[in-house]
Order: sequence, then structure tokens, then C-alpha cells
Amino acid sequence: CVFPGVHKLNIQQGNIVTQDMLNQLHTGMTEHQVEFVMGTPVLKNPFESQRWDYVYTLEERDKITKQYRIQVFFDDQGNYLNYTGTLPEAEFSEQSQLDSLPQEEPAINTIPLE
Amino acid sequence: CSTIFGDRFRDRADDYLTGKPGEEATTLDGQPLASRDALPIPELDVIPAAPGNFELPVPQALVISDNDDPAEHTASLNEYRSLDLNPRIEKDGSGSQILRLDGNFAYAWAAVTEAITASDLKMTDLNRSVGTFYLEISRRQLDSERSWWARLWDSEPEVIASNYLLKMNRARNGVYLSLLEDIDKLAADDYALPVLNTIKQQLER
Amino acid sequence: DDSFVIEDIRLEGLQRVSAGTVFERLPINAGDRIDGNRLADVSRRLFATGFFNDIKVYRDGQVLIFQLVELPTITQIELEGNSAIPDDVLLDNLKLAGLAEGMVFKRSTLERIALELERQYVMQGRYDAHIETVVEALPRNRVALKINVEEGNVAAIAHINIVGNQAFSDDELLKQFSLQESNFWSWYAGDNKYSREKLAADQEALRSYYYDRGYLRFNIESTQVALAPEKDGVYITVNVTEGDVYKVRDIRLAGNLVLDEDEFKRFYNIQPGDVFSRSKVLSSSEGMIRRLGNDGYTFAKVDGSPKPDDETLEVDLTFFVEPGRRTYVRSVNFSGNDSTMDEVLRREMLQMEGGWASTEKIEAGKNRLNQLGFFKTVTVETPAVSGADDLIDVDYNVEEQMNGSLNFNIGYAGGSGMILGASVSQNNFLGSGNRMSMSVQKNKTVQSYNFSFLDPYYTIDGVSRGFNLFYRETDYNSLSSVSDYQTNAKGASVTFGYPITRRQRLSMSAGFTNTHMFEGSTVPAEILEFLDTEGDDFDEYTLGLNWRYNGLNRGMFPTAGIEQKLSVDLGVPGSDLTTYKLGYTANYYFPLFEDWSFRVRTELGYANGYGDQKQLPFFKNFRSGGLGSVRGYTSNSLGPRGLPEYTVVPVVQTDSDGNVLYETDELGKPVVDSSAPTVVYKTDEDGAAVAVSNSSQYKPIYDTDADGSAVTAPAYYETARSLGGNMLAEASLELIFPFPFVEDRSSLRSVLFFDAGNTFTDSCYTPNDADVPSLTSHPYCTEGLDLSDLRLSTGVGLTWITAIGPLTFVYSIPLNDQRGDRTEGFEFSLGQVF
Amino acid sequence: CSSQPQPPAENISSLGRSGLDIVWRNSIGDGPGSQYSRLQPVANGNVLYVADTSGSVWSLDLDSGRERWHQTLDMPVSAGLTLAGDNLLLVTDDGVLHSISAQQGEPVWQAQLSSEAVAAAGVDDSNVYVHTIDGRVSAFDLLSGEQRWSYETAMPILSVRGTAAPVVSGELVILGLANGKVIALDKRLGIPRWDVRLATPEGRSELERLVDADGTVVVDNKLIYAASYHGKVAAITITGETRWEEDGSSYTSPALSLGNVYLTLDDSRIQAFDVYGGDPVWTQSGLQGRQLGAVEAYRNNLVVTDSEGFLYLLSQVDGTLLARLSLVPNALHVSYPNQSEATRWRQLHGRDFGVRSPVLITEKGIVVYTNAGDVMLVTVAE
Amino acid sequence: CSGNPDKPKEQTEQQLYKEARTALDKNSNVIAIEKLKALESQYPFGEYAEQAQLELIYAYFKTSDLETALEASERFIRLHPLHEQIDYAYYIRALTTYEMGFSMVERRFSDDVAKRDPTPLRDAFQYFSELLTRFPDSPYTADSRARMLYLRERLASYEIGVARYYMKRHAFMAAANRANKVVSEYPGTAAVADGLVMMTEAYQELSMTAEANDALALLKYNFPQHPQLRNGEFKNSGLAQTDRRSWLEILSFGLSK
Repeated sequence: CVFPGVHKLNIQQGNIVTQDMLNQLHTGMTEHQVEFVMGTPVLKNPFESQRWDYVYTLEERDKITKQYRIQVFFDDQGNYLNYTGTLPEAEFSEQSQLDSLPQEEPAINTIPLE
Repeated sequence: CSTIFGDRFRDRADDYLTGKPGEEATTLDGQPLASRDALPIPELDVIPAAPGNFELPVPQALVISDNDDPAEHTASLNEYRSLDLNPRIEKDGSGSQILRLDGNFAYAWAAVTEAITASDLKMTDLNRSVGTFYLEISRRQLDSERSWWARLWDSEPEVIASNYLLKMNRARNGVYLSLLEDIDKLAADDYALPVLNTIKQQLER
Repeated sequence: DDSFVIEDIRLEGLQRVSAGTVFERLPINAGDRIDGNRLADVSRRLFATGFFNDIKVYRDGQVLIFQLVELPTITQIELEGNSAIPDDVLLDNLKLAGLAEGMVFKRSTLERIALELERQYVMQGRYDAHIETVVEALPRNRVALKINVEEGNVAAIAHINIVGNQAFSDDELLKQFSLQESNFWSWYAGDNKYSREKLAADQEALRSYYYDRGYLRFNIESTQVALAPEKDGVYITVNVTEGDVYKVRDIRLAGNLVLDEDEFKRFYNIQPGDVFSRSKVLSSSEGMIRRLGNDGYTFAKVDGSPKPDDETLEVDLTFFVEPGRRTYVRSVNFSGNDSTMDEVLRREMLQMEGGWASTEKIEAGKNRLNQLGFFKTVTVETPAVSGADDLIDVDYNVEEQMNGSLNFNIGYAGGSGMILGASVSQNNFLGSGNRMSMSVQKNKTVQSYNFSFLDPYYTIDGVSRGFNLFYRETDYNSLSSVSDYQTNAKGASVTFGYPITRRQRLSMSAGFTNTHMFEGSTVPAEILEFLDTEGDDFDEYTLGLNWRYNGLNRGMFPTAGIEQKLSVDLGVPGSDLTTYKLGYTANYYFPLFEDWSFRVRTELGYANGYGDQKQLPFFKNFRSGGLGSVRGYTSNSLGPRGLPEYTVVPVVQTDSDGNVLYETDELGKPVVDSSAPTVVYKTDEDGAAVAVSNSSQYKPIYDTDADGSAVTAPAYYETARSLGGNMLAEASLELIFPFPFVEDRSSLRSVLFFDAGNTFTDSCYTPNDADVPSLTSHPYCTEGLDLSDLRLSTGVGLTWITAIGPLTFVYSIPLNDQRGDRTEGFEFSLGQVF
Repeated sequence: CSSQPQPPAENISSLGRSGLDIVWRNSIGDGPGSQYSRLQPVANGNVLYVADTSGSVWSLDLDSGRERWHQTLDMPVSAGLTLAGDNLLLVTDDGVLHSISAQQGEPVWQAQLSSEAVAAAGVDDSNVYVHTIDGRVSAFDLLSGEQRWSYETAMPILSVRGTAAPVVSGELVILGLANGKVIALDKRLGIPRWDVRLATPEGRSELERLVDADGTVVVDNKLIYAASYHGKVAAITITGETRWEEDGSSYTSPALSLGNVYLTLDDSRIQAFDVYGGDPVWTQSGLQGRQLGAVEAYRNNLVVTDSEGFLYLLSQVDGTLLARLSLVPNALHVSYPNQSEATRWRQLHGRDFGVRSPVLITEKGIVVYTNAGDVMLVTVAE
Repeated sequence: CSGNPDKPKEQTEQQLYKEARTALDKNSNVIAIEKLKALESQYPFGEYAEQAQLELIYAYFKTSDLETALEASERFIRLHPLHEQIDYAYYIRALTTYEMGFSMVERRFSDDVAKRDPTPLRDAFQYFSELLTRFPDSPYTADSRARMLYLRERLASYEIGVARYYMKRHAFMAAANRANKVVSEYPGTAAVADGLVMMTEAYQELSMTAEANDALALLKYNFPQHPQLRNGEFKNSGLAQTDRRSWLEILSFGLSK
């Protein structure tokens, strides 16, 4: 873009979902059990009450580089039915979050940062 | 400056006078769109008209009664026995416990003094002109109150006696009693309630 | 008999006691029959209530009248002899015990006063305080109480004895204690006053001391506290068993790691084979918790638990990792920003709403808000959201401070004399976060008007855009040490700056400047030559590139960190003067111990013309000397000097030690000659002509060269003044020490410094004047960078940040000032931080 | 000082020496100074043994005061001296019980105690009994120093500095405790036989609840006399029944002579009680507030020392003050009416001439060890 | 005669009160404050002390000493819960908090969107609400209710302001959630329209077209004349594109846009 090398924040939004979370889902689980496995959906969904959206986006230098959307469906008694959506093929552990942090000068540990 | 910049620099705090409430948004099938109201406005049976301007109201003045009783006074037994006080425990506006009594101040003062002396409450002093009884109530010591030496030697909190003010205030009709920790601080309910109840039971005997 | 039936009873004289109380106590009622002795019994019962001083009974027909006089009220309480506890504290406590002015005075009041006051003194450890009260009767049934107090002394610690310690001496261990035996400093530190909390804390400190040195089985068996019989000394005995030193055998990780092992191993402050240390285990755990926090596990827990093996005296260490739920941020809120806009705070945040929570980003948010300089205090809390155990809110609370200044500064600066000026500047203009400043500056040499406006967040990523308009008229003439010419400059510039990383910032600027030059009265040859060749009015289109690395630990008075600046300024082709200027400055602070630190500063610069601009115009030269440069030398006085205007004069001969030789008559007396000049010239080492008075008109012997013609020399009209140079090299070493005698040093910085520096030029003006053949080389200018020309100085400096700006005092000693250098002992300036 | 009525100062200072004089004086070490210490000398025939707080033990000739030998240990002495046959027993600040030979002072054995000890050890022919300030009573073999048994008693949060020395009588070891009781332990097994409560703690702060029975008990034909602070003085049978008890708060041990029990009370009044019934016989309050040491019977008089460096002689019959002797080297001693003046005088002269150690009664006279580290022999003319 | 002479001229309660009240009515509030304080300290209990405390609240407000007026009203509520004019104290407590919620800058310079610390505005709303629930027939309900309506608008607009920042910042879920909060929790405020617009744009950026269309439908249904709806067509606000502009625009200081 216009200013070469300007430091752009990486913008991360939404729930981190891993394959072993999804593997733990099985039909008949209550909403509470699903929430314990998957966590609370970050994006509030005002329109659908029987579907939870686990949406994840990561924007690096103004472009969305990682994105997925897992939709979890419940029946009208609130029991888990199934989920749709796939995780990006690469083994997506939280590990890769790390390199999204802006590379910083290694804090010289002798210098107390006030 | 409003002539030059229009109302660019007007005082926004007064905009409330010109605001007009919008109607509520609904879903496509007419249901209210909102799930709850973060800032509900209390229902009033009569919705007052919006004011046109603002004038800071002044409190009404006090009606000065000049029948102030002389410093020393006389009292007669027969007159004393005759009135009914109808004592009742109530919560006041800010939720603290008070004991309401009918009848005039003089009679209520006499009756309450009599009730306290007859009860197991320990009255250390009383002062009619300021409408206050001084009570000594024993309670377990708060940790913060324990003396440096007492905390020093780790003895468990003592039961200590501390002083409370029981104040008789004039209300529109009759009087009410409230328990104060000191001149400026209401006592907690769990101290006030037992005291007020004891006095109430004594008055009903 | 005298008995009769009572119809009514009347009480007279009641003041404070209520009728009800009296009626209730009377054993008689209307309608009873009563006689003399029963009446006596009644008044005795009334007296027993303790409310009345005197009771009289009358009979008025069938009505019984009691004439009552109540006990007196206390109208005044006076305290004497108390100093440890002030009057109002004692009086308040008496009031709480129901003994205050306005209360009724009873017989029991006296001992209750004594008991209550003594109890207050016992609370302070003054066991043997003693109270006596004097009662003074006053008219109208009132009394005054005079209480005198003997306070006694406080039980201080006479002896602390630790029993059972072999590895460390009592003295060594007692250093860890806050409680100390009464010693010389006790009157001040108050550390010899016993308190249970302090003893408990000291015991904990003792345990940590041993646990941190491997004594895993250390135990405090029992502690005794005893009071000397005379109650003026406290004796403390701590009985311990040390046990043995344990070494770490192996370290394992357990629990749900979520990150791979070496992410945790990086934080091991303790290795197998080390002596066990609880503090190292704790610090290792904290490191791991922070690491997990940076990854969204804000509620992570890591417990290091040792499992000792008493045979081998070794301990296995297991770190149990509990990441807790990965948490997300529901909302980021700000409070306390009454005038600063929400976006000005929010744009400093690295932690986004809706993203996973990172302790490092949340903490960075707090530091960036602090660095804005708009707030006195910034605090952050991360409360959990009720109903969702993996959602948190991030609440920042700020306390705003005045961050603009509207000041009229009248000051005096070493170099430029009296400063008069008015400036209004706002770092947070109308709470928008933009910086705006307008300033008018007037002093002997400079008249300048300046307007600048900076929006630090011109773009969302923090690219700043700033404008600057300036008009400056400088009269160098009044600057005593700078050659005399005058420049007026006006122009404008726009600058964009943006962060490359958290500590590095790049900025680019473009601008136009018009400079107009006026010749002064006597003008050195360099300026004349320049004006002849270049004219006196220049338009320049400049481009600038500036890189800054800021690793300082704080903006004002840093004590640690590195700051570097690299700048390139270019007068682009099309400008009247095509020049380039390279600048590098660096400051390196490192803490020594406590509040001592050391600073190394260096500044280097090179500038020149390019294209058809052979030489750097003299008014763009680097200057050196004075505050902020080489202290101890007059401001801007260092470096090459201009060749001043001169006239040519014949030179007389001198003997070996420099006195003028005169023609002498045969007796050796100098010959008087009415036509001899009253002023003759000889030459100094630089070859310049020096006037010598010859008031008695002796006849001098003029000097002649080999072929008989008279030797001439230039007589300069004024002393040579510095022009600066196109090369700059400066360095200083500063020892920053805590200013003695002052408690709050936050606005003070005192340093011992050693400065070195000078400006140089790579081309001097070459004089060629037929009248002065001897003047072949420039006497006051040598070409090239010669480090032996560096001027050195040392001294002490103090900067004090006052309300009207930084006040600087410097006392310096020049170490190798040469002839012609102009030095300063004491310098003082307002408004300039060196 | 305290507010009780003040005895007229003049009649004290007019007391002459009449018959009291110092036979010899020897300065050993710098003495405990203002620090609390109850070190007491012990004598065997003509040999006197004295321990000095700074950590050395001296043996002097009782007649002349000449030094026979002295031995320095590397640690200050906190409790002693006890003579046991050929050995001397003492305890150092680091809680170590030392047995040294009474000949030249060479160390015989050492034993580590559970805490500090400030009271001399009790002995019988086979064991040493030590009462440490953490409330433990421990027994060690007299010859080898091996621990036999240890009995722990409950300690109050705050106690008065100082503990009672264990006294052996028959099969029992008897001592007063910091919780206001007197206890008798079986000396072989270390299990309690009986205990008697002399004082019960009451009052709001721990200060008001102090009840230490710190005075060493006195045993005389099957009767044990003991006293405690804020409590009673009592006579207890060897089987643990209280024969009589009277009010009498004291930190120090009682003394027994001529059918009376004499006791220095906590405010420095001296009181005599009838041995059989316990009724108070007389009270001498002339020395009130002078922080007196324990009263001792000497021939048919009583001797007691105070904090200004005086030794007083009192009659056992009615407690009247008979004589007063200044223990300060250059006899320009002046007495001050009250306590604060005394402290001021002490600071003035830089050294604390008071006496806090119990005096030692020997056939040759009274041995006194002052806070300034002087030892002297005082005799009383007939 | 007695030891200490009586205080100079001890005014009775009535005289002190009369003088204070006349000063108050003549709007010389500083004198009124002095006399009311003297009355309260000399006769700490009784009717006159209570009336003095009440009138002090008014006097402090008139001399625009808002903090002290607030403190005085809170003390009065605590000590005289059943006083006839207790509703006046509740009203002034709310009013002072309302006025303190508008700093000089927010009052004069911010447009209709609340841009600074909303906490005092929320407190004022609660205090007015307490007045209405406790004293429905108090004379001050009309003014209180009107101010409450305005406070709701102001607080809703604050949420929209934050959502707008997060749109520029490309934190689309943050923007969507804030907008959703306005739509579902601030019924009847004008900001609901902007909330629906924000939700539409955020879902579009997140390429959640179904949700975007749902929001847009609600916008068209409830607020057809919204500026970003030109005859049925939705016009994006361009917030998400801020600062992603070309070099040329920047050099021309945005003139070319």
C-alpha cells in the first residue's frame, strides 16, 4: 500500500476451533455440553436461535489470510444434531497464532520496561 | 456565538428539550426487534408532557411554629397515660429500618423512654432537646476495631460494648425512630432491627 | 395520721430526663393512699435512678408535687500532658464511650474516663500510662473536666534470638526481618516496635530465605514472645530446625500443555542439579503463565510442586499446567476520559473485541496509553463475563492530566540572550488526540512565528501527518560568536511518519523554504565569496527521510535503553542550493545500580553540496559547543573560523622574547623621532598583525624580507568568529547519580559528564592577497577531520523540570581549550533539555 | 512510677550501713547491663563459681575473691550455674546445655535443647532437668548428657520473660509454668503426677491475661511454696493438695524462715505470710517501685537488692528496714525518690549498677552479682 | 460570674433560618450558604437542621458547585428518608450527575454522537429512574423523563461510534456485535437504524450474505428513508475502505476523492 513497510496490526476475530474439538461432538449432547467443548460463540447471531456460528477470521496486512465458519445445529429441544463447515486443510493448531504477532525487537531483558 | 456558527457550539446538555422519541423497530412479522431494554424507563400512570424549558426548582420553605416549649417543662401523670402510639416497623425510602409512632413528639418521647428503661436495652444517656437516646449495645468486635495489643496477642475477638444513637425524628404525622452509629451514619439493619423490635414490644405491653 | 389519697402527681424541673422515665419508676399511682414514711421510700427510689442531684416533695391538696434538680451536664473537657495521642483522637474515643460535652455528669464518669484513656495508651504499647481527672463546678448546673495524662514509655524489642540455626548466623538471618532489636536508627525507623503481623511476615521471610537456598525441610518449631517484668522490653525467640540442602533431580511437565514442551522449557529458571530454590520455581511458573496468557489462556495456572527424596536429599520437580479455557474478549471499555475521545484511546489498543484475549496485548494497551502523555494514571482490569466462563471484558480506567500549555516564557539562554515568547500548545487538542501549537518567539537574535498541526492517526494504522508553517528572521550579528550576516527564512512542510515495528518509526517530509540573506557590517572572506558566487536569495525544495529506533524505558529522564536516529535531508535539483545532509545521533542508557545509570551520547554529521554546488553553504554548517553539545565552550563557538576583514600593515622587528626593537643612539637609548608612528605592529604566531603602542614615538626598525622589501601582515578588524563546518563529531559520557538530600527526584536529573566534540570542514577558504604575500594559508581554518582538534570538557549538570519548563544548570571545566577558544564556566538555560 | 502512695524518701536515705560491709569486690566481664538475665553464682565450700553473660565462667576464692581460673565459651551464657558433683551446668544463647568440669572448666559434654533456657538447671544424683522457654521440661543423663525424656506444656501467646528452675524433691521434679500452674513430674518417666493452678487469666488484652509462675518453688518438709504473677502465693503438699493460698502477685521465688514465707511482690512491696495458715503477717511497702530482686533469709534477717545498686537488710519479725549498703564502687551514691530518676542516674553514670540476679547465701556471707558485672561478698555484723 | 462568657449573640433557630431563607430567595446564595451552615452546626438536630440541609443543596447547585450539591443530596437521602421533600434530594442528585456527564468539550464540540466516558450518563439515568419509581407523583418527573429519553439516545449513539471505529479497523465481528447490541437492547432509539446498517456492512465483509440480507431487509422495512438507502438501493458507507486509499488521494490531501 502507500507507506512502504508500515506496521499493520494483524486483526484476529472469532473462535479458534480445532479438529479434536469437532471430534468430541456427538449427537444428543446438550447445548451446555457443546459449549463446554467448543466454547462460547464470539459472533452473536440475532436471527437464528437453533444454530451456533463459530466464525474465525485472521487479517494480515489488510487481507483476510485465514478464515473458516463452523455451523452447529440443534433440534428444537436444544440437543446437538450436526455441524457443517470444514477447517482449513493445514493442521491448524493454536501454535500458528504466534507468528501473527508483530515481530518485535527482542525485549532486551536487562532493560526494565516501565 | 450561535449567530455566526448556527447551533454548532450550542450546549448539547440542553438538547433533551428538543428530542422526539422514535417508535420501536419490529421484525418483518411485526414482533419487536429488541430482545430486552438495557435502559428501561419506569412506567408512569400519567405520562407527563415534555417540558419546554428548564428552571431549577427551589425547595419549599419551612412553616415556622412559634409554640417552642420553654427549656424546663412540667408533665402530669394522667395526661401521660392517655394516648395510643400504634408502633410499626417500616423500611424508609432508602431501605433502612425505622419504627413509626403516631402522637406528638412529647408524648412519644416519654413513652419510648419508658419502653427503653423497661427493656433490657442499656441506656447510658438521653437528651430530649436534640431528640436522642444514647444506647450501649454489645456485639462481637470487628477485626478492624481490635486494639493493636489485642490483635497483637491473637486473642479471639471480644464481645465489646459500643455506643449507638437512637434518634426520634418528627415526620408529617407522628414520629419515627432510627438507629445511628454516630451523628452522621445509619447503623446496619442487623443492629437496628432487634433494637427497634424490643422497643415496639415494650410499647405494645 | 397524715395519709391521703393521691389524685394526680406533678413533676417540676425536668430538663433532659423525660416524665415517662420518672412515672415508670414511681411505685405509687393515682388513687393510692400514701403517708409520710412511704413518701420517704418513694423519693429514695427516685434518687437511686442516678439522674437527680436533689428531690423535694410537696403536697398541694390531693396532688403530689416532686421538685426535681437533674445532675449537672459536662460543658468542657480539657486534656493536659498527652503528646503520643492528640487531643481530638482521645476526645473522639471518649465521645464514643458516652463521655462528651453535653452529656450528664455521673459519679461513675470519672473512672470510666480513666479506664477508657488508659486502654487507648495500652493499644499503643504504652503499658504504664496514668490518668487523673479534676472536676470544676460551673454555674447553671454545669461542670468542666480537666484531665492530665502521664503517657509512660513504649515497650520496644530488647532481644531477638534464633535458636537451632547452623548454616546461617543470627545476624545474617535477622537482616531478613522487618523487626529489629532497639538500635541507633530505631527512633527513626520505628523497627523496634513489636507487632504480631510483622512477626508473622518476618517468619515467612525466614522460611523463604531457607526455601530459596535448598533447605526444603526447614521448619519453625515454635516462637515465643515474652515481656520483661518491668514491661519496657519485648524478647522474641524463634526455634528452628534447618534440615538439609536438597538438589533438583529431574523436572517434568504434567497436565494439559496446549503448547509444546520447549515453549515451557524456555522459562525454566532452575535446572536439574541446581540447589532447589522456591523463588526460582515460582518465577519459572510465572513465566509459563504469562506465555499461556499471550496465547489466550488468561486464566491459566502453573504450579511447581517439589517431591523430596529424603534419602538422596534430592527433589523431583513437577510443573502441573492447567491452561483453563481459552478466553475471548467480549468488550473493551474506557472510563475516566472526560475530555479525551473514545477513539483516541481505542486506536492505541492491540487487543481487539471479538479476538482471543492476550495478556501481552492487554498490557501493551496500558503502556501505549501511558506513552500518550495525556493521563496521570492508567489501570486495566479484566473481569469475567457472568454466564460465560470463557468471555472477559477489558476495562481501562484513566485519570486525565493537563497536557497542553499556554505559556508566555521569558527566559535567558546562554547563547541567545533574553528570550521573550508566547506559545499555546495542546497535545490533545479538544480531546481529539491531535497536537496543535502556535508560537511567537522574540529575542535578541531570532524572531520566529510557528504554527504546527499533527494528526498522529491520519490512517488507522497510525501513519501521522503533520503540517508546519514558519517564518524566522535571524540576526546573527547579535550572536557574539557567529560571523555577522542575517537570514530571513519562511516556508512550509508536510511530514508523514509511521511505525515499522513497535520501537522503530520512519518519517518522510517534503517542504519548501525561502532564505534571504543580508550582509552584516564586517563580513569574513568566506561569506563575501559565497555571496558573490551564489547571490543572497535562495529557494529550496527539500525532501527528508528520518529513521528512529526508540528503545528507551521512558520518555522523561530515561535510565535504560537505546535510542538511535538516522536522518537524510536533500535539497532536490531545481533548488537554488543543491545540498545533502546526513545526521546520526545515538543515546545508550544502562542502569548501574539502584537509581544510578550511565549514558553514552554520540552525534555525527556530514553535509555537502552536489551537482554544481561545490561547497556546503556556510549557513548550513554544523555548529558545536555549548549546552547539548560540548559543554564548557561558548555556544556555537567551536570549529573553523572565518577569515575576518583586515588591512595590510608593515611589521617591525622584535627580539627573541617578542619586544619591539628600536633604533638606539650610541648610548643604547632608543632614538625619538617625531615622525615615528604612535602604534607599531608585530606578528603573533598566526602571522596576524598585533598593535603595540609607541606613545613615546621611538623610531622602530621595520622588518624586511630577503630582497629588501618591507614585510607586511594583515591587521584584522575583529577577532575571528566560528563559521562551523560541514562535518560534526561529538560524544559525551554521563554518570547519572541520584541528587542527594532530595526525596522526590522524579523531576530532577543530576549528571557528571565528560564531553568531546568539534566541527570540521573539508575545504577552507584560501586567501591570495598580493599585498600580504605571507598570508598564504588560512590562519584559523585547517581542512580535514583531525581528532586531536576535538575539544574536551568535564563538569556537573542539573536539570529540573519546573512548571514553566526544564531549568538547566551546568558547571563545566574545559580540559584542552586552545588559544582563541571562548569558554564558559557556569551556564544556565530555561526551556532546553540537554 | 505507679500511683500508689509514695513512702517518704528521706527515711530510706537516712538508713546507715550499720554492720553491712563488702569484704571483697571483683569485676568479671561487663555483666548483662539492661538485658534481662537471672544468672546466679553457686558455691562449693570455699570455691565460688560465677557465669558472666558475655560467655565466660569464673571460679573465685570465696574468702578473698581472688580468681582461681576462668574459661571462655564462644557463645553468651543465658542460664546457670548449677553445681552437680564435680561438674558445672549452664546453657548458652544458642540453646546448648553445657557440662564443664568444676576443676579447670574443660567441657565434659554438650546437648542441644529445643529452645533457649533462662533458668538454671535442676539436678539429682543421676539426671539434669532443664526448663526451656518453649514450655518444655527435658531430662539428660548427668554423666553422658544423653536425653532421657522431654515433656511439653501448653504455652500462652504472651508470657513474662523468665522461667522457673525445676526443683527435685523425692521422686518429683516440681516447677512453675508460664500458664499459671505449678506441675510435678515423675523424675524417672517424665509424666505429670499432679498440677495446681495458682492464677487464671482474665481481662481483655493479653497484657491483662499474663499469669506466669516464674519464681522457682521452695520445698520444705513435704510442703511446696510457690507464687505466680496476677495470682496467688500458696503452700502445696507433696501430693498436690493446696494447704493454703493467699493473694500475692510476684515474678520471683519466695523465701522461708522462722515460720514465715517472705515474698517480693510485683510492685516491690515485701510481704510475710504465716507458714502454716498463710495469713499475711506484715507488709513492707517502703521500697515500692525500686524493682527489687527476690528476698532471701540470712541468719534471722532478710536481704534484698534493688535496681539502683543497693542491698537492704530487713527484720524478719516485722519487716522494718534495718540497714542499706551501696554496692556502687565509689560510695558517692545518692538515692533518687522514684524510678525515672533512677534510670536517669544510671544513664548518667553509663553503667547499670542494679542487681537482677538472685543473691547467693553462703556461710561466709552474701554473694551479689551486679548488672555491671561486679561480684562481691557482703557480710552482716552480728 | 461563670468561667467562660456565653457565645456573643446566640441566635435562636428561627432567627437564623429566617435570615438564611430571605438570602436564598434574594438569590444571594453565598450568604445563604454561610447562614445555613451556621444553623446546622449550632442546632445539629431538629426540623431546622433538616430544612437547612435541603436548602443547602439548592444553594450549592445555584453557585454551580455540583460536587458538593451531589454530596449534600446523597447525605440528605441517607439521613432523612421520610422527609416531606425527599424527592427534591433524589432529583438534584440525578441532575448534578447529568450535568457532570457533559464535560466542556463534549458539550460544545462533539456532534450528536457521545464520544467520551459514558459512565456518568449511565449513573444519571439510574438516579432519574429511582426518582420515577419512588415518587411517581413528584413535580420533577416531567423534566426527569425527558432527560432519560435523551440519555438513551446518547448512550446508544456511543455504541454506534465504537462500532464505526471497529469497521475502520476491520474488526468486523466487534462491529457486528456492538451494532447488534444497539438493535436488540436500545429499542426506540434512532441509533437502531445505524445499527442495522452496520450489521449489513459487517456481515458483507465477513461474506455472510444471508445474515447481511436479513439485516438489510429489516433496515428497508423499518427505516426506508435512511440516507444510505437511495430508492431501495443500499449504498455502502465506505468505512471499511478508509485508509486503504491510493497514493494520489493522499498527496492531494484527499481533494481528489
